[in-house]
Amino acid sequence: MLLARVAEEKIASLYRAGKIHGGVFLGRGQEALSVAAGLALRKSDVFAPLIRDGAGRLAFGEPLIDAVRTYLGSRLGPMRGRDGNVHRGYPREGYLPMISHLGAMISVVNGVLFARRMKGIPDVVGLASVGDGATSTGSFHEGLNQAAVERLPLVLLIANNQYAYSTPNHRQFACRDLADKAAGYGVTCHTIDGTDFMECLRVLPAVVARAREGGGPQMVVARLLRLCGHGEHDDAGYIAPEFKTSALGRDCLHVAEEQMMQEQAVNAAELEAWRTETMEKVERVIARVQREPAPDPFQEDWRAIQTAHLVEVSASANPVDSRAPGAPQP
Amino acid sequence: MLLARVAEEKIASLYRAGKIHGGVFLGRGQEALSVAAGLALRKSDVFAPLIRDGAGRLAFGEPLIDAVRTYLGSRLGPMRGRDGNVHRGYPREGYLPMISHLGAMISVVNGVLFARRMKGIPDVVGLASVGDGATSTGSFHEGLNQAAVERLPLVLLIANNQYAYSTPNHRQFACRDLADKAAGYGVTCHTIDGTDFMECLRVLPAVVARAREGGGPQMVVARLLRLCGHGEHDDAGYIAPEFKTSALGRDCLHVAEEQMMQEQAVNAAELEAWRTETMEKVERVIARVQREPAPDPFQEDWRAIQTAHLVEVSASANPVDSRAPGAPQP
Amino acid sequence: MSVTYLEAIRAAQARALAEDPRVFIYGQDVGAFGGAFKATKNLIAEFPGRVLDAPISEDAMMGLAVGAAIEGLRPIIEMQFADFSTAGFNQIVNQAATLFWRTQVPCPIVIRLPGGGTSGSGPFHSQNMEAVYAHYPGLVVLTPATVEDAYSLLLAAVALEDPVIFCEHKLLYYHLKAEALPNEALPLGKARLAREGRDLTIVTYSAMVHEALAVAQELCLEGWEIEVVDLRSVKPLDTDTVMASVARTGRLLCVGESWPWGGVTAEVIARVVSEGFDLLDAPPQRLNAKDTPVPFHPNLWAAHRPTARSIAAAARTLLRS
Amino acid sequence: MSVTYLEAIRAAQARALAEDPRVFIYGQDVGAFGGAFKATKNLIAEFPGRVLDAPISEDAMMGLAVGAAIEGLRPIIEMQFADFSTAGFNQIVNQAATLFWRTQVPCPIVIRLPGGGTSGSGPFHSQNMEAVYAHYPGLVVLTPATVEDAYSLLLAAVALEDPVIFCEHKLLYYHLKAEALPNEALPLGKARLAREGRDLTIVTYSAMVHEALAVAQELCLEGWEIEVVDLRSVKPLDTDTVMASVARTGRLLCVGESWPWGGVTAEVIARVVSEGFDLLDAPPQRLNAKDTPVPFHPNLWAAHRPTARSIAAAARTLLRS
Ligand SMILES: Cc1ncc(C[n+]2csc(CCOP(=O)(O)OP(=O)(O)O)c2C)c(N)n1
Ligand SMILES: Cc1ncc(C[n+]2csc(CCOP(=O)(O)OP(=O)(O)O)c2C)c(N)n1
Ligand SMILES: [Mg+2]
Ligand SMILES: [Mg+2]
Repeated sequence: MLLARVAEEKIASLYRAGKIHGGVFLGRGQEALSVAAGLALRKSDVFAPLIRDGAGRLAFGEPLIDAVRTYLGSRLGPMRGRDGNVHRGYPREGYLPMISHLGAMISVVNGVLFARRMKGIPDVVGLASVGDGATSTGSFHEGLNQAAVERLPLVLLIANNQYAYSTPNHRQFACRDLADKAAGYGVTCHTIDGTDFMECLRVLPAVVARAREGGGPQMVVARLLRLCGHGEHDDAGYIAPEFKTSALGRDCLHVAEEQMMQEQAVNAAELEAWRTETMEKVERVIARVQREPAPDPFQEDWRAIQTAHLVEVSASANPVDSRAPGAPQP
Repeated sequence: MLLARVAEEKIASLYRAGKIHGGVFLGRGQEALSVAAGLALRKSDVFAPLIRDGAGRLAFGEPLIDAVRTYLGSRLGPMRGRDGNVHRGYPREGYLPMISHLGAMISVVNGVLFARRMKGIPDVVGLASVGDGATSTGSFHEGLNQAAVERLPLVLLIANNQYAYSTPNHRQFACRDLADKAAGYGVTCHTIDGTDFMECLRVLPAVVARAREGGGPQMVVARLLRLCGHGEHDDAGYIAPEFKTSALGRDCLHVAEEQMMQEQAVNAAELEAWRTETMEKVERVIARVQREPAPDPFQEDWRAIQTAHLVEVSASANPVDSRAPGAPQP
Repeated sequence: MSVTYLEAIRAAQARALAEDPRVFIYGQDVGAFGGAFKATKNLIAEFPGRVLDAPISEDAMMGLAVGAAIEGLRPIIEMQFADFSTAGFNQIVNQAATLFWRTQVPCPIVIRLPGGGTSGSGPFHSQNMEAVYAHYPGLVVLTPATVEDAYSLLLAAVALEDPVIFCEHKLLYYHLKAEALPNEALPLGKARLAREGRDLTIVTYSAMVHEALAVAQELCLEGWEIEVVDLRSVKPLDTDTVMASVARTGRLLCVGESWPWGGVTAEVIARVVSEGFDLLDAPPQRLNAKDTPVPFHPNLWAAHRPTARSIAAAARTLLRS
Repeated sequence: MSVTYLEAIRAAQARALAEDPRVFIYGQDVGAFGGAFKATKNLIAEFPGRVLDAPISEDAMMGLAVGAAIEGLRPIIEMQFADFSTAGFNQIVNQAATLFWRTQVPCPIVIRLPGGGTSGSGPFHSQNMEAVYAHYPGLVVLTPATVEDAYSLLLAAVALEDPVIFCEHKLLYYHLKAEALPNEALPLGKARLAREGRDLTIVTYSAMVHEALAVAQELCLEGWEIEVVDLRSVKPLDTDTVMASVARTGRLLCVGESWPWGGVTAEVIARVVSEGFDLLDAPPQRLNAKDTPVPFHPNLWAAHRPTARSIAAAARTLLRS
């Protein structure tokens, strides 16, 4: 969680320094929920994180360097520069790389769970993460309904951070609470305070266990607030001040630190040491990745299908330039 | 209702005699609900019927001849042979011609209602009809949610006839009752026995009134059974015998006749007279339409856009044959 | 024994299910009902648990297929009509088609699209979607015209490691018959010389192959020898076979049942002229459906699509030019 | 004063809202936030009640637009990125595009698609969708390349009685500037001669026009005079202007940023050769993006799309052939 926050802060600062191509999307304020989700899963489970799940990815076991490589477009990263920022994963390991279209990953998780059941692999759970805005997509509806009909061990985690980009909840849905949706699919719903790390740590494993034991799809609705812009280009001026000062606006990281200190699991000095250590670790990884090779168009196979002999070698395509490509265009 | 049944029976027999191109879709067993819906609306309202709404269309004010012309492909029909069977309507009169893609009409009704509100036209209600199967579409979800967010006077009428084509409810959704979906959208739901004509006649006007008075979108779930095939090509062998003998399997037309006789609104002889009269009327209309001209490809403008000067006159299109087209292909 | 195009599709699926435990079928009404066209008739009884009715959720159907493919299974997705695949369009073009390129994990899915016009089917049960899907990188698009190809290409599609859009033509389902099914899957990506000739090449695919063959027959009586190339696969497109034919005949007419703007016919012509301009003795021509939705009424439908008659007219003009 | 391409789009919308009470804007975050790219900045304040935030429901957004159009309103729908229009695809191609043909009721909707590749945007925020929509009957597809055209074509699109796919190129949003906006809407369906020449015609559209102009400039130093045709509208496609140019130059190179199979470049070439074969002194050529999703990394992205460099290379080869 701390690692995630520090790493993301660093990436944001690289972004501000103009060292990152494309957008940067942070999970600030949502790390407690995300980490708890990642921790609740086993490595053999299925995880489909979205843009705010930097923390959950680490908790699920993603090496920090994967995130950095993807953001910086290293050729050695999981996406080898073909995709970037939050788009990364290893599908074969149950760690699904998101496409951008919201809601679309839910039924893909269903497919993995369905296949594992067909193959006789027991005890699998799949967790798909979405935001409040994604609940308005047709894909959300079809995906959750499909999981319910097939009674798949899906955990659908909805982080209601009150906004979809700039759009507040009341322009997104008209039910009192997103939890009201669960009954319409015949799935169980759990509501949690996403700013409360201990609560997240308590509830999510229980929910995952329920799914694992054959309880069918589980929906979790977490209340919280995004403590940053939609992306780092966004100053989030639209977030209502009342929210920021309300309980929703608590920084889950501070809450977690206090909770841990209260339970005397850790003291202030240790926390400070952690922070320094983490900072150094992040710096080291970034420094390493910055020395890694960028993708090289000449080494690309430019092949969108696996079956090599069906690739069209048509003169109509753009030949790779014979000189090295120039500086990135605006 | 009787008219609808008789007309549809006649069309089915024309279909069996090979006189109709394309499919024939009947509302047998659903006429009570459909008629009540059509009657509950004013002519100035908006109606988006689906395939089982032959009865509701008549009740909404569609002349019988429109249905016959569309089925028989008369050039004088509302679709002039361009579209057929259940695809007909007059959009400008609030009577929307369905496209086949299930769920897609809901948001179109929303658009009409939205526009009328923007134009300051008061007291409008829009009713969209769907089946149990259509509730699984993303369009259903997005459309209903949109109506709720905009607080539009939409009545969403769900005829749960237990099957979507051959697919039973339990392969379509996992909630106990489709009515459980309403809360997830923040809309009110009403449940009715769709085989009970009097109940339909009582509930639907009340629901429509609620929407008209600003109560926001209303959902109605009606229980009933389709008493015919999905289309007339289908013998519906998959319908569980228990259903047929249960209360759901009552023929709403018989129920209605009995109800009317009980209330002494009508006696058996009068009913018989109605039936004969209706039969004759249907025969007359069919005979008339059968003498009407078929569409003529030479008189077609083959123009998919309104703006004539933007139509491409490209040699790449298929020129209209210089002889009259031959018999329809298989 | 005689086998229809539809039976060939059913037989190919039965064989794929029998020979490969990773195969399963998912689609609306494909189970006990056997599918809207009966292309999966009895398969659920023969392969219990491997033929599943889907809710009316094309988007989720495709998403599930991608997830299953990631796990190494080989889903066959039946769209009830090609036209309804638009409801699953996003998952097809953005999820299935991009998976391999993004992650190097193959995405073996066959998406069966019963498409093409038939009399009385109207704008939403008649569409030809090959051009739309072929535009996207990452998809293979097959368009069998014969019973034998329906069988072999479907087997080859299921065996392929990539997502395949399998365009079946409904007009051929019941009427087209063959004596027997071939034994082997067909190598993908190769066009077929459906008829040899030396005066003009007609390049086409799917149901239009039969119209073209009828034209070749008819013009034969007038002394012309028409060569007919059946593309079989529109992506990849076998440019070599097309070019070889044009090299023989010097004249090219491309025929497609789809809409005129930017479809298979444009692609074929663009390739031929940029690579084989000098082979041509006359300007290449094309014939497509009209640029409107597909009409319901048989009179209009027959005038909307190319037919043997309009193809013959175009061929005669081209032969004389 | 200087105006960017993006400001032109905002200005055109402001003017449309001001002049026509039937116009409204609906899209995600278009209200107080002013849209992901700020193309609707402040419009909600200037036109209260007529600029509305939509839920993340592209399908329902498009359905609502069709309903409103039926009632005589003129919706402008902003898709947050062109790529997300796939989620509303069905309503666009089957509902909006077919309405007029089915019912004779016009369907005046403008669907704004911020599209095209930019560095670091990756496979799902970079797509060019003009070819997919142009294939469907019933849609008009516009692709403005200049600030002036962005303004005039958008005004003309809003005034049109038919559904328009308005392809904006994100790469041009901030960098392309003009001194002033034109006063009038532009007649639709006419291509523009962006530069005159006599040795070779480059036909292109949207952002590639600027690459083509750079090439013309560069080759000018080598003594070649390149004519550049900016299509402006890819459907309808102004074949006459293209043919007239080819008649002057005898050589044709078509350039598109989209994928190679079956796009604008294939359509242009197919038309030119079937109607103007004899005008050509050399085989017409085309250049498109590579047949993979659009890559995220700038190195890969720059090699994926045609650039001035690769266009110049193709032009030189063609000039010498
Ligand atoms: C289908 C689709 N439409 C639009 C977008 C553009 N978009 C990206 S993120 C976003 C807001 C998402 O809000 P929410 O689901 O609440 O997640 P959050 O960002 O708040 O975590 C939007 C509209 C998209 N990715 N997919
Ligand atoms: C998006 C979409 N997918 C598939 C179909 C094919 N189809 C037509 S009717 C039907 C069954 C509809 O069932 P239901 O909604 O319950 O209505 P009913 O026929 O029972 O009245 C199906 C699958 C369609 N029309 N649209
Ligand atoms: Mg949110
Ligand atoms: Mg039903």
